[in-house]
Amino acid sequence: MPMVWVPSLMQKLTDGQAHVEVEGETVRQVIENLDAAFPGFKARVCDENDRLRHDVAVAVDGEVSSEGMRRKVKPDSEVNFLPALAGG
Amino acid sequence: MKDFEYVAPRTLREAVASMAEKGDKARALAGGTDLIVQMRIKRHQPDRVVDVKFVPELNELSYGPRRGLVIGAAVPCHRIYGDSEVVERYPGLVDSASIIGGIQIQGRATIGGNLCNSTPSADTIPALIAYSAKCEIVGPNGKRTVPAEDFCTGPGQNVLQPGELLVALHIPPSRKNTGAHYLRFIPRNEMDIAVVGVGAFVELANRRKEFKQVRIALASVAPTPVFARQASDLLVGREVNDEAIAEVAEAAKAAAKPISDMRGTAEYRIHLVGVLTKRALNGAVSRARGEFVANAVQEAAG
Amino acid sequence: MSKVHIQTKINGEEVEFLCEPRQSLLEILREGLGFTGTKEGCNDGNCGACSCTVDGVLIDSCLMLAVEAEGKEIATVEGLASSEGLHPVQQKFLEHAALQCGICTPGFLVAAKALIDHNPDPSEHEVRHWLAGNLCRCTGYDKIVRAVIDAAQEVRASA
Amino acid sequence: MVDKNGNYKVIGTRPIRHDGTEKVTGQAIYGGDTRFPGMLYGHVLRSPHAHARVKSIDTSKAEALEGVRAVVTGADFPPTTADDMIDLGEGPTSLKSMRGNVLALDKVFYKGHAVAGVAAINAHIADEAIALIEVEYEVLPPVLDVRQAMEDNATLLHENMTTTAFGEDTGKKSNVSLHLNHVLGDPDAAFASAAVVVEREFTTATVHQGYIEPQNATAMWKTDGHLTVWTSTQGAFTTQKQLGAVLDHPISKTKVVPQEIGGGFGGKIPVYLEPVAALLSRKTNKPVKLIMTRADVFEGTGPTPGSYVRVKLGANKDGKLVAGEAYMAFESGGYPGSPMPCGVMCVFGCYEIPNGRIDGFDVVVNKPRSFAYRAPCSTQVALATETVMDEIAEQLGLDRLQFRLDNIAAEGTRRVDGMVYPRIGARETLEAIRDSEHWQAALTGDNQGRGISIGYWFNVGLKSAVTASVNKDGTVNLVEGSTDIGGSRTSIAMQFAEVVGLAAEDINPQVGDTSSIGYTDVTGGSRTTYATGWAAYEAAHDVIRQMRERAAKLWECEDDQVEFDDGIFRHSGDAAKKYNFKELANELDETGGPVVGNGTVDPASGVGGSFAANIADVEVDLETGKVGIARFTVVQDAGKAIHPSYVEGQMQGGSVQGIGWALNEEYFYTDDGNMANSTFLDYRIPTALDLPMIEPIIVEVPNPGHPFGVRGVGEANIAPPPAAIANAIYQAVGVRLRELPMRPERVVAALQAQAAGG
Repeated sequence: MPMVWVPSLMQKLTDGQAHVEVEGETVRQVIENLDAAFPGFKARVCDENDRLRHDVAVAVDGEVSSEGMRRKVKPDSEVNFLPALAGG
Repeated sequence: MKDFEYVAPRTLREAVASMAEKGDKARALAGGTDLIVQMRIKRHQPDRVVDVKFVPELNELSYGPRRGLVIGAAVPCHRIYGDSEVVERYPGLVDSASIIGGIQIQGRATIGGNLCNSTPSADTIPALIAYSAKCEIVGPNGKRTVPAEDFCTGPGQNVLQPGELLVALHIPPSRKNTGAHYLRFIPRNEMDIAVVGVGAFVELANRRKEFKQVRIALASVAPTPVFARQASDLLVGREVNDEAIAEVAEAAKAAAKPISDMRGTAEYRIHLVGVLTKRALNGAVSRARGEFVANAVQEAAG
Repeated sequence: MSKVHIQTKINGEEVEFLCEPRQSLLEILREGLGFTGTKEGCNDGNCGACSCTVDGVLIDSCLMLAVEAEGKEIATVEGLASSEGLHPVQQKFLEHAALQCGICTPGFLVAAKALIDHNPDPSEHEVRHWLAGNLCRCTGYDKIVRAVIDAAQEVRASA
Repeated sequence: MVDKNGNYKVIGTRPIRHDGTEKVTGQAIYGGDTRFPGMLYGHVLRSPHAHARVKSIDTSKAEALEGVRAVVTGADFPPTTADDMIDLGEGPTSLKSMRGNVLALDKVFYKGHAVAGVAAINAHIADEAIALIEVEYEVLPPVLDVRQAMEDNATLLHENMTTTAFGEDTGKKSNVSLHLNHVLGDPDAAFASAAVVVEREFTTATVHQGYIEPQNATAMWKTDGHLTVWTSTQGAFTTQKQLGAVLDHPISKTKVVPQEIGGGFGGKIPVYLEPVAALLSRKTNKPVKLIMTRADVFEGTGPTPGSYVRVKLGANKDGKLVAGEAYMAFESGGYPGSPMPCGVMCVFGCYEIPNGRIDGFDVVVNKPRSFAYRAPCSTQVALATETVMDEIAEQLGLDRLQFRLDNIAAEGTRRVDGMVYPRIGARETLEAIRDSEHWQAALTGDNQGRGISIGYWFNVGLKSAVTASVNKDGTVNLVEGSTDIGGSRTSIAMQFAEVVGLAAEDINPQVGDTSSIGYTDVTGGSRTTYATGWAAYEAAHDVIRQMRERAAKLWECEDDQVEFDDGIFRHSGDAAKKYNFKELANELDETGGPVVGNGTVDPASGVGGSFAANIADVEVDLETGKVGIARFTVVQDAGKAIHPSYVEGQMQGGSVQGIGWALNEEYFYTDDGNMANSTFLDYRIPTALDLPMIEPIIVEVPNPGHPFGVRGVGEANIAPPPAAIANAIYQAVGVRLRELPMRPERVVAALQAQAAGG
């Protein structure tokens, strides 16, 4: 199962767990399943249009892509929720 | 920039008349490196700009063993440090003329303009004071002469009355056993305004082991450049040694009444007066003894 | 105020123009005459991007009134190359990759040529001293200094 | 492409850049050089106050001035009701903030905040006109320091702003807009177990990108609603998006033509003048050009944030780091949105730190809205981490370089923010320092000292497009969407040339405008040579595929019987049949006409970060406190250097920006919030005379996420210099400076304190 690293500021939702295993073949499924297990999770990372919040990025196996919610997740993947970043 | 009338008189008489006609609404233009910036930021908004570069008296740069050095007020810095006689006889003046702005600024900026702009940080003024320069001023009422140390009266203010022009600077003939040095402190190595500047002139006696005459002048430590007369006089008759110089460096600090601003705190500036007075005196002494002390141009040449 | 008629020479060609007294040489070059190779970086004489020579003397054209150009010979970056090709300073800037964004480059080239005209064999320190009035934010100056030293050598070799 | 010996033919060579001749002859057209018949000139009125409510604006006297054609204010924007967000390609921002930053809406948040724009028949009249605009302000107390702004009783800039903590609105009204926190492992327990713990505080001043070309924009709003804007920008498409959002104007009717650009370094991503020029053009039906003064640039455009950073590191007696903790607060300026999250990412980015905690705060203050500046926020945090690393090494009696090597991040290292590194070149970068002649060489004078440091930056990825048209003579016209600030069109063309087997000179690269090339993100984030170069690689393969089809037609064979290798198309069954690229190009007319190849990419970020390290030798004047740079080496991992001269140029230029930041550059504020030094005279960027040669050493650890192994080199190089210089000053004279800039009077004060303390 993919392993999700829970941001420290969201660990209140996961009873203090820093990482949790959750089913899912896409980021969207992972988030839906997380929200089922930990209600309120999705509202913290997604906006009302069911997209990732503007200030949140998702890294799958260390890569942040523009595919957002549709990004594929493998059974041994690691998923990180991060602040969105910019460069100069 | 407010619109203005531009005139370029060919004689001193015309120039003075043109200035006098507009009174304080006229500004003289020499190199323009200060005036044009100040008009742009609306610090000066003259109705008439009188370009004085075509007036022969303001373009003179000559030396005579009796009358000394005459520097027309519109002579740009590059002519001063490009003149081998000035470089040889007045190295302390060259120190200052070769560090105003960069090469581009030195192509236009003048010592006369530096004086008339009358900022406390002006690099050439301490050198002029140290060399006992006199300012020749001509106005509607004729000619008068003012010592360099009395020319500035406040930040951006000086003794020139409406209609008056600074025509030239007169520096006494160079003498044996004398030397001068101007030094400033800036955070970069060029293109800066002096945090503190110190000019020192010395005349040595008694086989160059004793101070006979000393003139120390300071920049950026008061509303005007300062002639540190008391500190200077302390050295007269003293033997040239580190102890005497250190003592005078301390005394020069007392002449400094700086403000704190983005270029330095008052405390730091006073500290620098001590450091630079010592260094400027040492440089002046070395030159008085015929030793070579490089100016900025010579330093670049290695 | 009414405009003033000025006759001057720019890069060897006779040029006449009308200007207001408050217009700088830089403004007339760029907006009046279309010599946009001369750049404006600060408009107060602290960056050197507007460097030109007037009667052979290196100046900042932002700090000279256009009316002062009467009877003068102005040289800008546009006059550096000839029908025979680039001037050695231009060629060496290219070979040494001495420009990145290129906005300061015209000023550096004009200043560097003035240096070599004045001092055909400048040391590294002399180059740095002469060019201190030209700011570059991209290169750190290393490749510019090398290019100027190399160009001076080229000029000497072909003299 | 790579030959049997692993060598490239074009990549790694140093051809003359394609745009070189026009840039050394003055022919290149930069934004400010734009001219049209009948063009009007504009100027912007700016707030004299750091913090004030705008009660009223009366433009009537300005409009009445002879020669004035139009005046615009924030009231000319479409109504801003919702707090919509817009993504500029480098992170999202609020629409109301964006409009308000272009022309103030109801408050001004910094001295220099734009309030109104004027168009007139010449720039002098526009300048006179802005003085005639009457603005009534209710002046409010300014908040100028990040820690002051964070206090509970601080004056609030935005009365309704609350702190968001990773998606959770805390509901607390504050000048803190965003709080980030990361925890890895158990830092408290790890610190308790450490043999040495060092914790230090650091502050850095606001500094500016300092590009020499001021912001500019020329706009023509035609009567049919089509708007064209010519400007110097790091991203034409980003400008197009912002214009569309700010003006509520369709992107399909908004064309942005990127002119040559005179430096950006992150500062020419946001729009300032473009919307104002557009509004003025709409009102006048004429082209309108606006150019900032240098003071406008300093006071009205986004510098990089000032900061307060506290770093604590703990190590065991064997010299292994066991824990790290960082607290950082960045000044975002008048509106929220500093690059603080990047500081959070970078602070411990160079090391393997098994237990850590990082807190980051984005804080509004009455200074210009901050934006990116070269490796945003990485420099501030590198100063902290690299100084503390030096102190720990000293306390443990370890060699400072070996201590760093013993803890260096590598493939598999998990950062405190949770991310795991792929193959990186941090170790190789430090090893190049160790093996350099400079590191072995002795110091050359009294009061000299040598410092080292290392810094990190990532590759942002993002979207790029390239189109390649093959000419009959076998040359190729390449249109790419990345504006070229430092020779990138050549490094992009070289990657294309490598694939197709042509010389760099056979490619004619041009920067496209928003109507001539596919969407391309900004030139920033160390992405241009990396991502747009990759798009060129893809376009080259598309060209090759089509060219093979043409060869197959000529040889009347199947496509797959045509092989392409080392620049030659060959018939797999007939050794006599072969074309080089140019020969085949000459046959295009008879085989179906033009060949146009396309390449687009949208690589993931997180792969291909770059590390840069320095050796700095300084010489300290004990009396004046002035610090001179005696010798300076920069090492950086370029992955694969496409054009080594321009890689070196990035390394040297970034180093010198870092040196300026370290020693002299700062926004110097008066108590009422005025920037006292808004000129190049008093905002002291380094001159040629302030520097030695900057010695570059390129390390190449290929990026697994790029076809040629390229890592972006534009940014990481600015991070290490302040720390290297601070460490060198300590080695020279025994004092630690923890405040930037390390200007001479601070050095003197530290030396005096040292003397007083014995």
